[in-house]
Amino acid sequence: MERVNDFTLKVATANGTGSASANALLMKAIFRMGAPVMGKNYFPSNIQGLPTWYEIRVTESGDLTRSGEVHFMVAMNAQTFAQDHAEVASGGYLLYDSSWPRVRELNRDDIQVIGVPLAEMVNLEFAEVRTRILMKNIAYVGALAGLLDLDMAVIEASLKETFGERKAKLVEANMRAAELGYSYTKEHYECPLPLRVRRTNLTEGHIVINGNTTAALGAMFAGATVGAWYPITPSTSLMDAFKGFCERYRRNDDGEREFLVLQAEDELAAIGMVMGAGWMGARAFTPTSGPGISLMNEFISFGYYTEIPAVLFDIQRVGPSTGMPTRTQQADLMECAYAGHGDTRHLCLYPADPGEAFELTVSAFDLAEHFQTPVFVVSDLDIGMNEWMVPALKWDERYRPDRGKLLSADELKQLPGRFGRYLDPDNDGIPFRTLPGVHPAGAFFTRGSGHSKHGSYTEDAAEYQEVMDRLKRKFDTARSHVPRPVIECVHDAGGGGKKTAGKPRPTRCGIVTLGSCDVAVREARKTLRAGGTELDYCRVRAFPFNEQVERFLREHDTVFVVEQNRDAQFRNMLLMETGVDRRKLVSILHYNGLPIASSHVEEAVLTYLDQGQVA
Amino acid sequence: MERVNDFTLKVATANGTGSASANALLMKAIFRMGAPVMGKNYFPSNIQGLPTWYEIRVTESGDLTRSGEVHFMVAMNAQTFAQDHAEVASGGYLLYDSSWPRVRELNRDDIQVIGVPLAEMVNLEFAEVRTRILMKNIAYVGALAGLLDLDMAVIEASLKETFGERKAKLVEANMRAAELGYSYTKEHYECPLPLRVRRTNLTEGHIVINGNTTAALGAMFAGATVGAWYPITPSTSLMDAFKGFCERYRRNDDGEREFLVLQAEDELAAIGMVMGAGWMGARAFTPTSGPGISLMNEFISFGYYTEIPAVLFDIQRVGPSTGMPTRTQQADLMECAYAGHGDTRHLCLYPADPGEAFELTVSAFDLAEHFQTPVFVVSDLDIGMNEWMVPALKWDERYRPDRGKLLSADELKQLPGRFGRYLDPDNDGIPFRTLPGVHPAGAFFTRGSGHSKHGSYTEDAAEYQEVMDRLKRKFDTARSHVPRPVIECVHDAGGGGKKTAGKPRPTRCGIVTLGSCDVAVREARKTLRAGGTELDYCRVRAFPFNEQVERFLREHDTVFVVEQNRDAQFRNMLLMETGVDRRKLVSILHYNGLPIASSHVEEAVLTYLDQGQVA
Amino acid sequence: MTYMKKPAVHHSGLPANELGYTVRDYEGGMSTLCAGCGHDSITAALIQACWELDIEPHNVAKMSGIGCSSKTPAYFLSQAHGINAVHGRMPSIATGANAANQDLHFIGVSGDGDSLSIGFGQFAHAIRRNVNMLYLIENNGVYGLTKGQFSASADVGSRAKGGVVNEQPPIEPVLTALSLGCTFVARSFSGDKEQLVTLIKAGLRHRGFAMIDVISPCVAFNDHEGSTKSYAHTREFHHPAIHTDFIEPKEEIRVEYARGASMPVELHDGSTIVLRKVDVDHDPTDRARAFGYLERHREAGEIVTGLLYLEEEAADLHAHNRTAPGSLVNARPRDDQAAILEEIQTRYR
Amino acid sequence: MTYMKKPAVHHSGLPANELGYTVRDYEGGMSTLCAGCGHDSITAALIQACWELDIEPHNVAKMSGIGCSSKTPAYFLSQAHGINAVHGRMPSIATGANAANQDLHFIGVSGDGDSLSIGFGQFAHAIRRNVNMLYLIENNGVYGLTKGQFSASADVGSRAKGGVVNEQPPIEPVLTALSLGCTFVARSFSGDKEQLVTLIKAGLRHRGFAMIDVISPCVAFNDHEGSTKSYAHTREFHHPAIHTDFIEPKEEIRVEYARGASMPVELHDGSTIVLRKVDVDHDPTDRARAFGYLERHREAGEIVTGLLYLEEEAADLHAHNRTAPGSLVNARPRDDQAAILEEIQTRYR
Ligand SMILES: Cc1ncc(C[n+]2csc(CCOP(=O)(O)OP(=O)(O)O)c2C)c(N)n1
Ligand SMILES: Cc1ncc(C[n+]2csc(CCOP(=O)(O)OP(=O)(O)O)c2C)c(N)n1
Ligand code: SF4
Ligand code: SF4
Ligand SMILES: [Mg+2]
Ligand SMILES: [Mg+2]
Repeated sequence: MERVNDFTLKVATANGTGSASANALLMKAIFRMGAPVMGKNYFPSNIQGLPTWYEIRVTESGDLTRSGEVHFMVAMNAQTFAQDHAEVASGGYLLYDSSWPRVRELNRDDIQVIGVPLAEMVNLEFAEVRTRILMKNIAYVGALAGLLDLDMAVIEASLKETFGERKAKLVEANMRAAELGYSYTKEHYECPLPLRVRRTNLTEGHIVINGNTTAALGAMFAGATVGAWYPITPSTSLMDAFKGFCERYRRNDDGEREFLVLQAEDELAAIGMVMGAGWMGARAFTPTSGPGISLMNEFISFGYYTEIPAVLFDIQRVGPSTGMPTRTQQADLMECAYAGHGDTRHLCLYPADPGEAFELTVSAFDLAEHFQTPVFVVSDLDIGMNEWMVPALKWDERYRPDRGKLLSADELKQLPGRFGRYLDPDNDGIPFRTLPGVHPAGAFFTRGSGHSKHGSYTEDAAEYQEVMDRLKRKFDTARSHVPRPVIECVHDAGGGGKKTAGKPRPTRCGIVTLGSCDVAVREARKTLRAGGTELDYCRVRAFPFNEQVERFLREHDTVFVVEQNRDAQFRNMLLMETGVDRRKLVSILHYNGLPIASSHVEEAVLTYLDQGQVA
Repeated sequence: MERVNDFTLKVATANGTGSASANALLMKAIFRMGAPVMGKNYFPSNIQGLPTWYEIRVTESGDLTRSGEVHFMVAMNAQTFAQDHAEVASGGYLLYDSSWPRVRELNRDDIQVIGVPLAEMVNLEFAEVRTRILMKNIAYVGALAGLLDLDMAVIEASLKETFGERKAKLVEANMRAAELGYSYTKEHYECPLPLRVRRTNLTEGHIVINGNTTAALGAMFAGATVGAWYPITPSTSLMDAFKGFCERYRRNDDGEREFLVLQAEDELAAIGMVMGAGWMGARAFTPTSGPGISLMNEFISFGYYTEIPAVLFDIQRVGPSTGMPTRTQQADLMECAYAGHGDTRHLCLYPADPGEAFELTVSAFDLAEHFQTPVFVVSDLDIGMNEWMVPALKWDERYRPDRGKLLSADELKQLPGRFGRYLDPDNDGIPFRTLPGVHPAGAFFTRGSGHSKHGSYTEDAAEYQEVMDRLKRKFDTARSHVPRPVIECVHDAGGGGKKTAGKPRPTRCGIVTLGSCDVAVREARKTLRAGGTELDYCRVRAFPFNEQVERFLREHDTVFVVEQNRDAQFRNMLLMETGVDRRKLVSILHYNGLPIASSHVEEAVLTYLDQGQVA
Repeated sequence: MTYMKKPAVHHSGLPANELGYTVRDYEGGMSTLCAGCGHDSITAALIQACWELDIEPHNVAKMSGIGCSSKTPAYFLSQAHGINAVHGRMPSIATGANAANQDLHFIGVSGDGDSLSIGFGQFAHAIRRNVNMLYLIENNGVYGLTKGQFSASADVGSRAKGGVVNEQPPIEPVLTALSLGCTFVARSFSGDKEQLVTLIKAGLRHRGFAMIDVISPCVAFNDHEGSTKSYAHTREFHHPAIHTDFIEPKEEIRVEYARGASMPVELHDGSTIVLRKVDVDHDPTDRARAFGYLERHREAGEIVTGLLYLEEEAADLHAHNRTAPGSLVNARPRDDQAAILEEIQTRYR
Repeated sequence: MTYMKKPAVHHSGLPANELGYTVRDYEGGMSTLCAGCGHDSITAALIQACWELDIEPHNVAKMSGIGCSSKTPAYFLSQAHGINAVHGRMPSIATGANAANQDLHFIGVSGDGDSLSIGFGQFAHAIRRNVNMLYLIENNGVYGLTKGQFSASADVGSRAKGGVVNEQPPIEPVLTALSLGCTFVARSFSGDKEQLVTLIKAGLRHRGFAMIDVISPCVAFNDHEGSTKSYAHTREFHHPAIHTDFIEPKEEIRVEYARGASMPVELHDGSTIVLRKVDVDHDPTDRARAFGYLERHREAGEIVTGLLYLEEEAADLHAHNRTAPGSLVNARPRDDQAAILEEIQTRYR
């Protein structure tokens, strides 16, 4: 098949063999040749020897999402050969290690099978066992370079960066391995294939990065100084990154740390540490995943009621329970929004990609202090651990943390009368806050038990209710402060589609989603439009839902709700929190652990439009 | 005011002084004179010295709920005298200890103040300090006996029961104290007052009991053998009662225990123990309150996904966080229904009073095994700790526990092929279950991580989803199995109201509620009907909501939703789980920690009906 | 009802400390505990100790969990910020608060239920981190606030009010703390104010986790005959093994301390703890021997009190972290951030 | 991918035990752990021990938490029911399961992260209850499954792969267990199969909580130079203090055991554990001395192994509860219940 800068390549290996770095190298090479790429890693929840896949989509059109098809399979794992073989789209290619004969009965005449004696060549070249295993991976990268017309110079450059001067020997060895594959394919196959990469310049000004790294950067730049965590996939790399960056950029001139990262004994302790630090006045956060959020429920209820700022990252994985720790899902939406017993509700932010994970993390810290409450950054494994191509991150020097209504020692000195922690002086539901050690006049007792607006212990019905009602007002105030949705109505969605003059004229059909579904929905809209189906778009970025969301729902009479969980949690939140008429809402659900593919959305929409229901 | 068998009396004292038993004695006396009574205890979250109130409503009409008015105040606590004095309804009475002069400036000419020198008389009669404190309480009971025309013989009888033969001395002492108050009032006041008790026979066949005791009985009779708990108000007395009953009725002939109660180190351990026992095959349960449920979230998600039977009691108290441990609320409705990260949903039962707490507890154990899942009995402090008059409990000898689809050793022997734990042989979403130690053929590995329908570990998208989809089917099956709502349409609501011939003709207005709101709503309906406002009634008893609830919502075009929390959680569940049009639903909320009063419901309904909104 | 603030009557007669404060300035709200509760005596000792050490009240962070014991921080130092964590989770709050601001004095008050049942894990790990704080366990062998169930510190053979006898081995705070590497391990008795005040002062000055297990009888549920945590039982069996003197930098050490079984230990702030052995066979600086000694006496049913183990040189949380001086509360916004972000991103291009 | 079942090839050549089973009948699914992981050796030892004890496979309940170690119950006794609890919570599952049915053999497998960090509280309280079970901690000093962070058992000075050095005092499972009243406290090494098999057999026969802390190197993340949990380091410093022999009722005790530093301890089922001291200054029945001994050697950096403390007479969970014989699984519906309910209600009328 003729596919230039527009195909999906998938590598099947076993984990713990070093294939991860080989695949990263491959992806980086394509990126550096100017072609937009998407990379998805499907790895097992163990350390060594189980099947793992890496999917790379080369997409000149910039559709950074799973297409749902595989055009080129690198089948390095005997254990999964059959299924990998079957997955290749008709007209596609399959590369395998021809050092050993492959299973004969697996024959398809609609795909081209490419054999390369990787092991054989590598074993001749390298002696040491571990080296052989590693080099076999680099060898298939070389083979692909030949077949797909990748620039070996780019590959070498990347290798040099990774190993640096000191490990020049490794660079040389790796290049030798790459050459093996490269020259073999050049020699034995008609290179390049019609399916290949062409140099272009569409990646300028972009970076390839994962969302846990950008979230870590966001936290550091927002001025977080205390982090507490308990390791859990897929959130672990967030704290690793934060520590790494702070070690380099958050030490004073004597090399002393201006941050403190606590590896807690469990998630209950992690959130407790964050609450303690937040109570003391530091910007503190904890990254975790579903099971951790479950364990934090009691403390989250405490944080809501005592009004302590805190930032929690839920890098969602597949639930329930331990579920599939290395697969992605959006099934903690309600858990996060309503975590904790009693009447509680929490601000949530929903980044769509690593770039936004950076921005929204900064907002999360500001909102947490502005509204004096726990704030959730609801991300997922797909955003957090996969490598995404996004525009380079920018920082505005003028940024100053929003500390909210925080009383200084001077302000406290001048305070007329007694300080009341939970009053509502400005009628926005937001009280004034004081920190320990600042001034005696600011002293009060923080308690999760019933308290009056002065912060004193109470069991009085009216005093209790007064505080609860103010908390509700505070949440309402937040509605207009949290980030607005991204809305694209047809006339300004760019490219194709019927134009409508002047300001957006509501069209009949809309689609609403959040988080990592964004890219899939965008591509689906494009394809649908090409087919003549126009859909307005609203991507929600925060809870509580603001007026713009209300309006979007109001102005459309069919609204597809796309989300990655079984129980339509996002749809349920729209039903509870907006005035929408349920009959408008059509759920498009995806929850098998793989990132949702654009084709899934497309097909669901089309089926509904001609059968009146989603298959 | 002339009020015979129809008034509310409130006693204000300090806790830890023994007034609790005096008030119980008072209530019991009235009950035994045949007059229906309601008792509510408003006690502080400490052990000694803080204000506490006891409210008794004498209600010949059988309205066992807070009226919202106080007609007779026994003001024994100087600290709260002013507020107690102010609370008395116009035309009512206030009794105080005239041993000391009362605050002069507190004067109301619309109430009658009755002074009785309780301390003085008691101190003359008794020497020991502790005795004096205790006897003062009995003395006011005596005083009330005089004023309200209570039968001293009945009081003496109750005392004899409590103390028994062995403590005859105490009976005598108590009676002496009672006599002091009795004769003083007889002598100094026109007795009985127009507000008084008249002997009748309306309590026959009834008992006075709290819902934690009946739930404990339900658990024992349902065959629960393992209980695990961590003490927390207001659930503690449930396990105390269970232990007490089992010590007497669940030992073998050698006095060995056929039950085991574990006082866990915390709630995480308590639910873990219940899961372990349920996995092993025993009927196990844990009683707790909001904070405990929060801590159990992770294990609840585990129980849902591994399909282990378990019964959880949430005796709700005021949240969020520690909240007000000794006040009541219904603010864990959503927490219970959706506890745990990931896509989870749980069966919930909502008893309305201690009688139903008994029945629904038995159902809970049957449902837990039938559907192999955690089941919540969602009660509250009002039901669990207050004394309610309910019809005596009955037991059907023919009851046999529903163990669900449990495979015996013989069945396993004959099993054709390999046992698959998570298959769906009957297409009802309910798989077959095996227990450890029964037969090797039944062996499988229970895991909260991704598993196939055979129970084996999986990270495969399709295998994972297959199990999740079956779990959804299982929940749908439950919809028609769980207890149905109690529905009363006007024509059969008895007494008053316009009759409609034949089968229920849907009327315009309905009211829907759950749990302890029932009594208040019933009285409100009665009063409203008297005023010409007819409301059909639907009391939901279980989640998932069954078809009858759907129909009720469909057939009414205004539906008041009464619940005791701030965020309209029940209404939100109706929006998510039924097809109801939101515009029909009118929330009536009460969440200050006191049990909702019928007047609150009445007023809300009336305001809405003539202002189109609830105040 | 709402929490009662004591009338701030000023007793001019009272002596003032170096800051000019009288003991009254270290008090808090009125206690709502039972008359005679051991916890109230501990509150009094805390007030006394802080006053004697001339601590600026608002430079203290008061923390606790949930329980009668955990209510007490509301009853002292009303000029200091205080916090009630959720049940059993004060150690994590304390760790985070201390991480954020090492400049304050940290006082954590807990109960035996709060620290040894639901909170045992957090208690253990706060010890491992050697968080610089005073940690008091007001130990009465029962859950007071929930009306008298046995706690994990109930001794084998101790009888509950209802008559039930405890058969599970207790968690011994001092033994456990020792086995977890605690750097300041002490036990005292709410009825021995003199010893308690000294230990609290020493604990407040110790840099690291100072744990004091204070036997504090519950008059409502565990002060009866047959209870091993009653006033009577504790008075009879408590056995001071080490006599501790605390000497502030200002005072100089009186001579007689030089000799005999007494050992002076200098603290980071220049003050000194002088330990005088009452039992010669106990060495409060030798963990291995301390284990044996404590276990022997435990088996003998003796309640050994005093500063039982002290390790002054260990690094605390911040020393481990090599934290810059001062607090981490005010994120310092810098001006070179845009450039730094650029620099960082080169590797992702 | 789905969990792999081993092909049940039947090696007729293998010896059979009294039940006629070969060792193969005690195996489980194929391990997915790293080649060389210590945990796999422990699995092998468990299989061997169960086979030697003639245990009916389906009468075993296998339980674990979450972690590489916690995966292993899937790799032995495929004819037994098994359960993976949530992380750190296996002790509560085990307690409830044992409460419900005392007739089975209970084997709990955990890791150092699972038991000493998130699960420390449950671990401690299961010990206090003396739940009748074998409890293995497969101790590698790191969180394997989450890729090598230090766990609470990492020794001071131990170096991580990345180079970071641990400075927090470790939680010593044996010291902690001892301080919590554990009735069977042992330590072993995954590399010493003979000792391990014997200890597992003894632990399975002990009535009560038998804790074995097994040093089990993680080849992926903690087997390097500088790690104190590597194969090399453990081989060098491990120091058998007690030699244990386990003798089943069927065999009779050979004479030479009567004398010398060896002590036979008879177990409830008639089998006997014979302890032969290697170190004379250690007495495995004297807790106070055991403390001192273990702490001294810990300070010396020695890894003392063997059955370090044994208390055979203590009552287990069911003895405390005085539970009727048999399991509590089948609620016996009785026929006099209606009458009983009537009787109960008289007091509420
Ligand atoms: C999560 C949770 N579970 C249970 C409780 C109920 N509770 C309050 S205090 C307490 C025990 C207190 O015992 P202890 O710490 O010894 O304090 P004491 O009252 O004896 O001083 C319990 C179980 C709670 N508040 N939170
Ligand atoms: C609640 C929760 N938090 C975190 C995790 C992630 N997690 C899985 S295993 C593990 C640690 C395992 O360490 P250990 O018990 O020592 O087992 P090992 O892998 O070293 O054998 C962690 C933190 C989890 N599964 N659940
Ligand atoms: S119950 Fe016990 S612990 Fe609580 S205040 Fe009273 S005496 Fe103190
Ligand atoms: S990571 Fe470590 S513990 Fe886990 S399997 Fe590999 S070697 Fe074993
Ligand atoms: Mg206590
Ligand atoms: Mg480990």
